[in-house]
Amino acid sequence: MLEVLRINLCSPISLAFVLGLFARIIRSELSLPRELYASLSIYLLLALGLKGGVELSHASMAELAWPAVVTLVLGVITPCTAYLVLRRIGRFSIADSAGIAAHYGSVSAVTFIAAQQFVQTLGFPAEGFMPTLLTLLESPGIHVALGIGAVQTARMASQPRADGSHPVERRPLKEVLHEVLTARSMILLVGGLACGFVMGEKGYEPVKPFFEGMFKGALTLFLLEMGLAAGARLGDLKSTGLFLLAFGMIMPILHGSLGVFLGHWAGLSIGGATVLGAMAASASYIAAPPAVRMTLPEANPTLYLTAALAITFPFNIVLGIPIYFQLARMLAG
Amino acid sequence: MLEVLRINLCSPISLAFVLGLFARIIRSELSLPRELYASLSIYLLLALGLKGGVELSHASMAELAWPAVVTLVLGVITPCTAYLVLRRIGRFSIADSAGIAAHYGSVSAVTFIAAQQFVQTLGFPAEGFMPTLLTLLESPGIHVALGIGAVQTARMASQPRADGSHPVERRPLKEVLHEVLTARSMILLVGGLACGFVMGEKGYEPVKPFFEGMFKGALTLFLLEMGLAAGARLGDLKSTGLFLLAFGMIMPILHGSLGVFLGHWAGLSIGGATVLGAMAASASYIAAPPAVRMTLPEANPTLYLTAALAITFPFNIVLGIPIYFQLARMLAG
Amino acid sequence: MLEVLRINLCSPISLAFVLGLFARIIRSELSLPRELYASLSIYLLLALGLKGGVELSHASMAELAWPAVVTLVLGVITPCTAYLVLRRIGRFSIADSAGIAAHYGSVSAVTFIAAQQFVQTLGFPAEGFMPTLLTLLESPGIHVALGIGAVQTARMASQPRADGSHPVERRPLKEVLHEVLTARSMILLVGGLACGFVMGEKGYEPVKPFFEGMFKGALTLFLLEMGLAAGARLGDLKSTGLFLLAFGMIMPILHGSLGVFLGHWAGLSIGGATVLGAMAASASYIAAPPAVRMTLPEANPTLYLTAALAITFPFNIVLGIPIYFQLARMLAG
Amino acid sequence: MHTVPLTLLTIIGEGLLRERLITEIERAGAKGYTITECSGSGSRHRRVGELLGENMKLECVVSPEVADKLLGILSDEYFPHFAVIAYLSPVSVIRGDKYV
Amino acid sequence: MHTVPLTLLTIIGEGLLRERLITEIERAGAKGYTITECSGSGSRHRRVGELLGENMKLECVVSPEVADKLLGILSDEYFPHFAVIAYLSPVSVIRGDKYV
Amino acid sequence: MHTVPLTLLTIIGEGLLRERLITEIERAGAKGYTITECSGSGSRHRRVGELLGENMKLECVVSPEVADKLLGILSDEYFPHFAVIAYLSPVSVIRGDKYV
Ligand SMILES: Nc1ncnc2c1ncn2[C@@H]1O[C@H](COP(=O)(O)O)[C@@H](O)[C@H]1O
Ligand SMILES: Nc1ncnc2c1ncn2[C@@H]1O[C@H](COP(=O)(O)O)[C@@H](O)[C@H]1O
Ligand SMILES: Nc1ncnc2c1ncn2[C@@H]1O[C@H](COP(=O)(O)O)[C@@H](O)[C@H]1O
Ligand code: NA
Ligand code: NA
Ligand code: NA
Repeated sequence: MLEVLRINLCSPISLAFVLGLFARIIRSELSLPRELYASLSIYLLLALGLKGGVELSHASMAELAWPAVVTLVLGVITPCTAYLVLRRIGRFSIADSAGIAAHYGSVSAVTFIAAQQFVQTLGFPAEGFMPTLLTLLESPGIHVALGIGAVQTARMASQPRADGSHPVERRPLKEVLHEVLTARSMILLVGGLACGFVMGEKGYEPVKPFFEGMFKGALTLFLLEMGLAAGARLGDLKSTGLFLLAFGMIMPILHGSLGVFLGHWAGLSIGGATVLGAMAASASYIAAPPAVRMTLPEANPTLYLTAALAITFPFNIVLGIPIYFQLARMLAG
Repeated sequence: MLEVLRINLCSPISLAFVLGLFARIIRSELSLPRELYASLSIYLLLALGLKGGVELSHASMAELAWPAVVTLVLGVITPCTAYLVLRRIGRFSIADSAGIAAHYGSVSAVTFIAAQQFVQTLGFPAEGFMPTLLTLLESPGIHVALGIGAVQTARMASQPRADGSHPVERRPLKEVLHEVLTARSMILLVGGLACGFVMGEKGYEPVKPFFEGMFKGALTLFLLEMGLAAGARLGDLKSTGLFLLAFGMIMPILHGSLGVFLGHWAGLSIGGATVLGAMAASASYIAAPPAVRMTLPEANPTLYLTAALAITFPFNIVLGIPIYFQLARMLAG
Repeated sequence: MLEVLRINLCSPISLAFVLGLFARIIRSELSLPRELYASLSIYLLLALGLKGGVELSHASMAELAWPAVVTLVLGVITPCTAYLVLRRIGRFSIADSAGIAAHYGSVSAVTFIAAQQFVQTLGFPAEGFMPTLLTLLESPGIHVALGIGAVQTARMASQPRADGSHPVERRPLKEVLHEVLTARSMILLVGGLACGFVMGEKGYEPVKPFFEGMFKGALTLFLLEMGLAAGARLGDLKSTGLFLLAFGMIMPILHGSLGVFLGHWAGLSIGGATVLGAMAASASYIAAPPAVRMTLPEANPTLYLTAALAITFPFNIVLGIPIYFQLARMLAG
Repeated sequence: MHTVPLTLLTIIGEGLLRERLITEIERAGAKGYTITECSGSGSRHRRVGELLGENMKLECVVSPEVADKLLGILSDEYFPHFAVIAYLSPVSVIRGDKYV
Repeated sequence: MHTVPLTLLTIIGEGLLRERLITEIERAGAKGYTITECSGSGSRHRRVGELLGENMKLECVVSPEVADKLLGILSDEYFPHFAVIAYLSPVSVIRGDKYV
Repeated sequence: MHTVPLTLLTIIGEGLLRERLITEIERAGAKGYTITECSGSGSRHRRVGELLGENMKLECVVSPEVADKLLGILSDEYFPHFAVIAYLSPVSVIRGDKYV
């Protein structure tokens, strides 16, 4: 385990993240142009999709079936567990609980990629169809959590309010659904999958040096920015409290273990189960924040952004992924 | 022919374009940062120039002479045919006819690149000096069309106007010429050609992984953006009318066939004639739009932008290039 | 010498610079997006640091010791000589002299890289730990020069002023020090060195295609922008005067020769001594300008920017580096 | 030149609201608008960086009535939950009918 | 502080006009200007995206006379063919002679 | 809507001054500010491009007193050495207490 941890910590990805974090802590002026950040994330998602699509063209639907089912199950369970823990134990408001739960019900693409690279480095590559599972996990959790939030708020609102104030008008679910399904990350991932599937190995060949050769380097640069962004939120840890700090590290372990178990049960390899665990454990910080902000404006963004980005993301990158890997290895053997 | 079409449709380039189009049609929020678009186009033009320059250092001036001549001929003929068709048959105003004709008289660098990649994939690489021809075709057509516009408007203006209004003051031709010759795309292409020529194979070697290895991948990303831009103009098709739709597909076939014929006659290979055909068939959407907007402000931008970008560009990418290729193959015997 | 000059002039780096210069001279509208410039400079600095760090992990501290000492010596001497020449011979004001001297006391990362590439192309690669020396030379010279400026102004200010005006309030040195040490370029270089050192050859392997394979191409694009920026300042040469023109070419030769001597004496190879010479000869235009602007606002930015960017930078790239190389070769015997 | 006095309504706030605010002002009768990206800080000290996007400034030249209506909508539906401010300033335009 | 009333002329429109408009305002007597990139929509519904570039906002603090002259030029030569608007607003500056 | 008259202070100048100016305005009592990137030219003809960064426009809605205090500070400490201008314009806001 220690050796695995060391390898993980000395990977360019972790080091770049730590460098970004460090730069923020010493209050350096370093920042990546916003457009570079956006460009890198477009590149990473599209590359992920293309590669996944090409590999999907080799996969049989039979192999994919059970993993897909358990992924969807994870997409329904994880937002509920997160909501319940936050509301019952953490005593957060309905909006804050639902808002944070939406993040933990969805998935962080960078955590996914980091897990994929990690198991590959150790010689346990995950199944080629994993990016397909990623797209399946991205949106359901957000909707489940926002749905819970809407229903619970409606229940409260039916009781007259002491201060006579009105709840915010809800946006029609259709609108939100359209937004999430046509979101940048969805189009790039699903679109990339489709394009990769159609072009196949042969069409992919000429663009491989760009989309595959540059991938890890671009990821390193991206992680530098993630470190900067996480570092900028470190100061908020004081105001968000100890409960959220614990939540942001224990919830991933629970969700991650569940993911590994279900993955193993559905027939995934050690690498695949690890990656599914990391996906379940991760909290979205691309798709979820705008959806939550627009649908549940009463939820405090500081809480969900800090939890997802400054606590759970680094936890998974540094400690979580190696843990899920050990678990997957134990189960397999 | 069907096989050729299929290969073309399943290339990363076409697929990325379709993905962008699709994203706009389902009203996705996906968009590439403007700076990424600008950076990619700088990269593509410079890479094209450098590569062309390196290859030019192997070419003899004799080989180049006739192809250069026919290219210039195309630069004079195509804006005239386009103007006549638009004005006489389409009954567009002088300004609109000249404005659209300027686009069809010039050339689309991305269509050029797509054609080049296409013939290369099929095993019929075009001559190495083709980028030189590209630079020759870029500006004459714009000037010819703007010149026609100016002359015709002057003739009309000499007759007193009913409403007593004044025609817009014309900009001195010298200014426009300077603008087109020093335009971004000109400098990058011609400058790249010169640099490539001077540095030669040996100087090019160390930068080859960047300018050649990444080329097709970067092109794929660029085509995604082109798809988004074209998709954004699809709605305008309704207002621009059926004539322009037909014009945008038939004109390229005529110009493209002429290009292939002249190319064949000038001694170009099958690949070279195909690429020259695609150049003649293509409509500029980088150099022409600003030149036309500034010089002929009365011309309606919706017409020329929609024709060039939403009709002719996709037509050439998907159908046109394979057609010109078949024609070139037939001619070659 | 002529052959060396020719090779240098025909390198992609020089040609791209000249192209940029030329584009500005003919008043082309070509410009690289600011974000591309920022992204490229982040990439180049980080790549430089990473590579340097990986190589540092092979180096013994003993080899590094004397070169590090002479580098620091250069960091103290060069701003003083520059200040004295400007103030005594050039008769510039205290602020202008100190401001310009701060630039010549620091170092230009791109000149460093160009020198490194140059000696490598000629088969005399510099020591792997050179980027470490680069970080040592970046900030001391700025502080020495700003310190001189502060002390001299204070001495003047203690004498009552004729016009009764007040000198600008000085910023606390601590603040300036923090700014320079946490500056973008410092974090990327030093951080990159540290990350590279920790990850070692094995961790570096997967990101090498990105950080090393693309390096020279990205550098070429960057030099294009440098040419544009230098070209934009050419017009200022008239107002800055002949003295500055001479200063910007003679000072580098003096500092460069000193650097080569000290480098040779400290045991550096021909390549290493050449690169150290180029470092000493170069004038910073990334770290120094903002530091000087904020700390010595009375200094005229046109003077220091024009000297560093439009005179000394091209001089070193085109003529200086080959000269320092010849010198190093002569010394080596 | 003969100019007409009108009102410039400036709305500054979370960039995410872009589409919603455009819909609001068009529904209220604005004939055009201009949007600029910006950043800032106010009473909410909202620092969200990349994840929720930057601020935007939406400006529209409107009649005083439309400006007033929009201030009402903003103050009811946006000020309570979103980081948004708005202010009015007097402007003079020619071709006044273009804006009302 | 003692301030002087002047006029802020704001021109919003097609980014392509940048150089031409700078020449106009300098010729008319403006001593400085500030340009911001922006996007927007108006009566022409011009959507051109990448191909013709975004809008720009050009602001200059000028004397009322210069502002008036510029409004005249804009209304004669630019409003008919280009997507451009302009408005004036009152501002107070110190060092008023810097602007006139 | 009931609106309150306040002052909009606009400062335009070298982007490098960003942090310093934010500190100044917050110390003087501004409760918020908005920053936009811009470019421009004035009496100093400062063209610095990439190397010293672009200009920025800093806007803050403040009470007339705070605006006056800030004009004083700017005119003493910034105008002599830096390429900076500033002007005031009248604005109306609702929730006036948010700004003072
Ligand atoms: N009422 C308005 N308020 C603010 N900006 C406007 C308004 N009308 C037009 N604009 C801006 O001016 C540009 C040109 O307007 P137009 O000529 O009406 O198409 C638009 O793209 C907007 O940026
Ligand atoms: N008359 C003006 N109108 C609008 N902006 C100006 C004016 N004069 C100067 N500026 C802006 O203020 C900055 C500094 O001006 P200056 O100190 O005059 O060089 C310029 O770069 C412009 O962005
Ligand atoms: N006094 C102010 N002056 C100028 N802009 C402000 C002011 N207060 C707030 N803002 C802007 O409005 C946004 C939202 O403000 P708030 O709702 O107070 O957090 C901030 O991010 C600023 O861009
Ligand atoms: Na999750
Ligand atoms: Na053509
Ligand atoms: Na130096």
